[in-house]
Amino acid sequence: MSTLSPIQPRPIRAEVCRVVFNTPLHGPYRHLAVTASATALAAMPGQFFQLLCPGQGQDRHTLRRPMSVYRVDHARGQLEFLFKIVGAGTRGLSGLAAGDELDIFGPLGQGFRLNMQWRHIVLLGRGAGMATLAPLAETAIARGMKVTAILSAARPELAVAADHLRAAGAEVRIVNDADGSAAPEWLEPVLRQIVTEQGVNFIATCGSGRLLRLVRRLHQEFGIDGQVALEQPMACGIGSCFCCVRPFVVDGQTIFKRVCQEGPVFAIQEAA
Amino acid sequence: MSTLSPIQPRPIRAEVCRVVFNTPLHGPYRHLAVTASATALAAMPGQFFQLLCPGQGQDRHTLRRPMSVYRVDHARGQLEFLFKIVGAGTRGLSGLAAGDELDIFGPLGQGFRLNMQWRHIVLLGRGAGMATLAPLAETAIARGMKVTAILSAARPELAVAADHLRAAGAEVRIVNDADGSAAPEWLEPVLRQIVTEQGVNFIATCGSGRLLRLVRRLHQEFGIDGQVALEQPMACGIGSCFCCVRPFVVDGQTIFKRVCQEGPVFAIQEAA
Amino acid sequence: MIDLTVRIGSLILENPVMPGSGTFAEGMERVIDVDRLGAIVAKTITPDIRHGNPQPRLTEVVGGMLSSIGIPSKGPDYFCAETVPFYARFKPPLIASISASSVEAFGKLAARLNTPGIAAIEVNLSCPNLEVNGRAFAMFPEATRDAIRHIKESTDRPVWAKLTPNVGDITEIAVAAHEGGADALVVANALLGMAIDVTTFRPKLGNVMGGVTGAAMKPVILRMVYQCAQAVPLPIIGCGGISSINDAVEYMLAGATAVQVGTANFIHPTTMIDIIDALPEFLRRHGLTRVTDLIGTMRANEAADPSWAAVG
Amino acid sequence: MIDLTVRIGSLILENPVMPGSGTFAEGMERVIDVDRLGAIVAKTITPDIRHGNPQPRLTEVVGGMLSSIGIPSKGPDYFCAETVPFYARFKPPLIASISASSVEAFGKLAARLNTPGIAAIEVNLSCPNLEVNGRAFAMFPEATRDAIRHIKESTDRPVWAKLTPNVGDITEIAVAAHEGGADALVVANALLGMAIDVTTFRPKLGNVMGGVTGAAMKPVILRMVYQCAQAVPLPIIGCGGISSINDAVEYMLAGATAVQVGTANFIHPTTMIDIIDALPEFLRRHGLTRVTDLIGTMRANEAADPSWAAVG
Ligand SMILES: Cc1cc2nc3c(=O)[nH]c(=O)nc-3n(C[C@H](O)[C@H](O)[C@H](O)COP(=O)(O)OP(=O)(O)OC[C@H]3O[C@@H](n4cnc5c(N)ncnc54)[C@H](O)[C@@H]3O)c2cc1C
Ligand SMILES: Cc1cc2nc3c(=O)[nH]c(=O)nc-3n(C[C@H](O)[C@H](O)[C@H](O)COP(=O)(O)OP(=O)(O)OC[C@H]3O[C@@H](n4cnc5c(N)ncnc54)[C@H](O)[C@@H]3O)c2cc1C
Ligand SMILES: Cc1cc2nc3c(=O)[nH]c(=O)nc-3n(C[C@H](O)[C@H](O)[C@H](O)COP(=O)(O)O)c2cc1C
Ligand SMILES: Cc1cc2nc3c(=O)[nH]c(=O)nc-3n(C[C@H](O)[C@H](O)[C@H](O)COP(=O)(O)O)c2cc1C
Ligand code: FES
Ligand code: FES
Repeated sequence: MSTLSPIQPRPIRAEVCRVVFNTPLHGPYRHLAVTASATALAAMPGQFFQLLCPGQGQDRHTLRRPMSVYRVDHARGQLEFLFKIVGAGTRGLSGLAAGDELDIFGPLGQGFRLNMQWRHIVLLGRGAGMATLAPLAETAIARGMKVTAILSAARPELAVAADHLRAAGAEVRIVNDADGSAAPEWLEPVLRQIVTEQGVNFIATCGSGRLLRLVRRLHQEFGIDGQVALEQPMACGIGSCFCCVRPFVVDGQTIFKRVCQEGPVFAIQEAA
Repeated sequence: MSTLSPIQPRPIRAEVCRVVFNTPLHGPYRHLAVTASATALAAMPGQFFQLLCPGQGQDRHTLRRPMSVYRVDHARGQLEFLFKIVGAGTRGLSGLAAGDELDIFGPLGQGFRLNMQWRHIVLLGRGAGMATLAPLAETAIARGMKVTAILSAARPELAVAADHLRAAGAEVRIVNDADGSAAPEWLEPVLRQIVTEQGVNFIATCGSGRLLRLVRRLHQEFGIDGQVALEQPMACGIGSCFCCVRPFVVDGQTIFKRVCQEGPVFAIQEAA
Repeated sequence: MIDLTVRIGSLILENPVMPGSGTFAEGMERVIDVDRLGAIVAKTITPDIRHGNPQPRLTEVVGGMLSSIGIPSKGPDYFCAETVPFYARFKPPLIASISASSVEAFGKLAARLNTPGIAAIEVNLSCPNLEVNGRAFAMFPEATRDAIRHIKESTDRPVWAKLTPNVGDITEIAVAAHEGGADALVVANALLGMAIDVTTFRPKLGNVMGGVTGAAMKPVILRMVYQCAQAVPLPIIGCGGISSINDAVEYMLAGATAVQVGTANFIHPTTMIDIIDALPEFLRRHGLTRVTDLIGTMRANEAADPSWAAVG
Repeated sequence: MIDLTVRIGSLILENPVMPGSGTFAEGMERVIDVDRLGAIVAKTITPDIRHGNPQPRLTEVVGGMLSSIGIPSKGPDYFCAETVPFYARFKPPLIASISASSVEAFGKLAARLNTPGIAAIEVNLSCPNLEVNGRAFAMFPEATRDAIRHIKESTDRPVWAKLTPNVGDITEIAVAAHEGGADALVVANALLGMAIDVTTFRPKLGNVMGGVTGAAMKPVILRMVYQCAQAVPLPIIGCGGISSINDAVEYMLAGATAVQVGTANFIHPTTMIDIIDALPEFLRRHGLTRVTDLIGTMRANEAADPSWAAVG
């Protein structure tokens, strides 16, 4: 760079890491850790990396796959991901063993914005979406906030990151489709009760359009701040290609924003 | 098939086999065994299979890779290959572990034609070319012939299949570039001596144009039968695509023959 | 009951799956049950006897292969005396593929093939038109129309026009083939490509340029099939990178009535049979009973909004 | 000393490696040392402000990607006020890329960009010519010639004509661009393709069709670069599937003077720097001292006879 820009943005790197562990969790979920550079370890909750997933057998894929930071273990210099096996890329990831190499590119995107005044925040995530919210719990608790995490899943045993969140000090509630507790009719009253009884400053959500709409209603009704982490198929992950745009309503106008660059975390009021 | 053809040609199959072992040998060589069907185990010396080599890491290849039958272990129902790692396909092969799957297509091509009257045959192979000749030793010895195998390599320790050939009962001689013994000036007199002193009915060769020309000279001079196993990049392996043709001189005319179909083994006099 | 039959003009096929010309030959009956194919398409023959292109003829490229075979041909006499009787043992109709360097020669060759055992003639229009500019017939609407018209006048067999993808607007050529009287279109032959060895600075093919085929070309050829299906009322046989039931269905959704499998035959020799085996189950899963229910039924106005989007 | 400089008309580049338009944007300076690039090519802008195509805009295909972005553009005012000053911080010359729907509009847009900080204008001729038939300018020699000529009359910047590969004979278009006064050719943009979701029967792209880019297209575009290099005396910038030093060299051997990297930037963000880093060593290994020694030096008449052939 010829001259320095006023506020030096943080660097972003593609680096080849070593896998420390890649542990099968329940169902299709895996917990992956790699050793990473200080650049990568500077990742904030809600940011993500583009992983160069290895090929496996006859699977052929070309592009990187976006994966949220699940945890930064500064003591060990490790970056952790929690992912669900859904297709070629994540199948390839699932084949990685300790000692293997993994090329990661990041940290990318805008993470969650926490207000230090907040006292109680709610994390409302469905499926692998909870992996994106989980690091927020650690950060918020470290800053003295109370964290309630509501994990939505098809069946209770498929809820993601429950133990991790409990260990971090969050109050964990699991709702599921099997007993109907994840349905909006059930979930909305529960959430309203928490809001009115405990007071909630902020709700973060990820992984479901229904949850997003629920958080927006609570935002509109109670003025609770809300942020949502969105997903979109990505090519570059860094704002170059405009593949990952989604429509957003800003001042009554629909405009396209890049999920990888202006997001993946957006204020609840603008996510259309 | 609607009606049967008079002589039913043997069937050819693509089948998914299990790897039994895949042992690193010296240098870039590997010894691979898979369990296979009776169709595959019917492979004759000089025939080959098209292997669907798995991808590895960022390697991407599309086509199968031709590999000669190194050994058929009828007792164990195993098919063995001996290969050299040279590129993406063989790199992928080298990553296979016991229990992994490997899709093999064959047996393909025309193998060596042994005359039951022969008493002494010489195998003259360079590098991995010896893998193609090796099964001939077992067959010939089983039929009471004497087998002399001359293994040519860059360095003596890189000679292929020496132990295997000795165990099969062949007389093994190793020549190499390091001490000059593989050079035609040295090798030709040695071979002539074997021919004149021991009598040789047949020479099979593979893996080097210089060896081919040497065998052709001996054929022309002494009338010794000779056959050569040729190689050519292949797509189909079964005569459909005409990718693998080479020029041959038949009745003074140059014509193209398919290495996979009319070969890979050809009479020494026609290989141009 | 699932009905796999399709109709290509006057010809009814048991199912829509057949090999691409030049990717299937005598010997494959040792590998697959040839009787199960929708049709057998023979390797292209020329009026003369040809050796084909110099070596090397093959190199691998990402997602496919690059080859330059140059249509070795033993000519029509050998074809009628050997190839036709060979395939007469099998149930599927035999499609002869022909190539020539002038309209005249095309007509003569087609006439020569008016023999029993040949169900239709596929015209490989990717060959150079030596009378005009030495470039492929199917790069030009007039040359395409003239060749097809003349062939139609020379034979009473159905005539399939096999187009080249090396054009700007494939629909112009499709329309010309239709005007010339083609009974069906085969879309398409190989895209022209090349590769250079950066160690030796030499071209990787003896002929310098060759055809790129295989999975990598599928999106491009699929688009052409879709465009042709909008432009002409002819049955279209899709051909380019098909290697699975999903690929075959994708082509039919785009408007193909049948499909040809090329390069995939080299990689998985049972590809065609696998597709035929999988079709009934695919149709059942979608509540369909006839394979023809797939033809051209892409829901063009409803692009897939990724179902997993967090915002519904 | 190894000399990596190349000359594109009047413009001298420190090295022959630059991004393809639309595959590089503000933000990449956080990843790579932008000062090391041969040039910076900006995303195409249009005269008007555009949102681009509907979603989904992306799907993966074998060996590449299929995308349909539709040139979202904030227009020339934003470009001159924000983008040009942003890149002014960096050493490499900035190439503006423009698109318009008429010859007139092309000229106006080029004139609007006669501002310091823009070293050359790349003309994206893949956009629809709304005055004529709504098809890409670069599918037609006349439209190409007219657009380039008018742009040349409207600016004193060097003008690069970026061609589309969706043509039958790319050399006709190359010749037309040359006649129009182009200072260089960029060969080429993306091949048009499509993909269908066989579960939902919907097109995978909101726009139904899109551009296929990445490694899978390399053999096809490389062939076009070779053909253009034979046909016109202009410097050619090769662009299509380049992802390594070997790919870059392959293009230069075929006749390219410089190369653009597109899709590979998304997969390995350091691809361009890696190529620049590897070039000196590659040249040294081949006993060459200037990168220009590679241009068009494929030994066309000596096809690689596989060196490992058993018969020498
Ligand atoms: C910013 C961002 C952060 C993400 N963080 C995480 C994370 O922390 N953990 C995690 O498990 N996933 C996460 N994802 C989703 C993850 O990127 C995808 O699951 C992955 O790219 C799928 O790749 P694949 O090759 O395995 O599947 P593909 O072969 O690409 O797709 C296979 C099937 O899965 C579907 N699919 C693709 N993406 C998703 C998705 N996001 N969710 C559900 N189905 C999908 C496809 O439509 C297709 O049907 C994130 C996505 C984004 C954009
Ligand atoms: C009928 C037949 C039988 C064969 N039997 C054997 C066998 O028993 N054991 C064995 O090791 N090999 C054998 N080969 C050679 C083997 O097929 C090739 O080595 C293999 O295809 C290389 O694939 P790859 O993807 O690893 O290398 P590629 O990526 O295809 O090539 C890598 C490099 O190796 C070179 N190369 C390719 N093929 C060969 C070759 N045949 N010899 C030397 N260099 C080559 C290429 O030119 C390139 O430079 C046989 C070949 C044929 C045609
Ligand atoms: C080795 C080879 C030989 C071919 N020979 C012919 C031919 O003789 N006539 C013809 O019309 N097409 C020929 N083709 C083209 C195929 O029929 C088919 O159109 C092309 O390969 C695209 O299909 P694919 O992607 O499934 O391979 C040949 C293709 C290959 C790979
Ligand atoms: C996401 C994306 C956006 C693109 N946008 C433009 C563009 O705005 N203008 C343009 O001329 N080319 C555009 N291109 C084409 C590239 O510049 C390049 O010509 C093409 O991708 C082929 O190169 P590749 O195979 O290296 O990707 C775009 C390509 C991609 C993949
Ligand atoms: S993925 Fe490229 S702009 Fe977002
Ligand atoms: S490899 Fe296809 S004919 Fe020999």
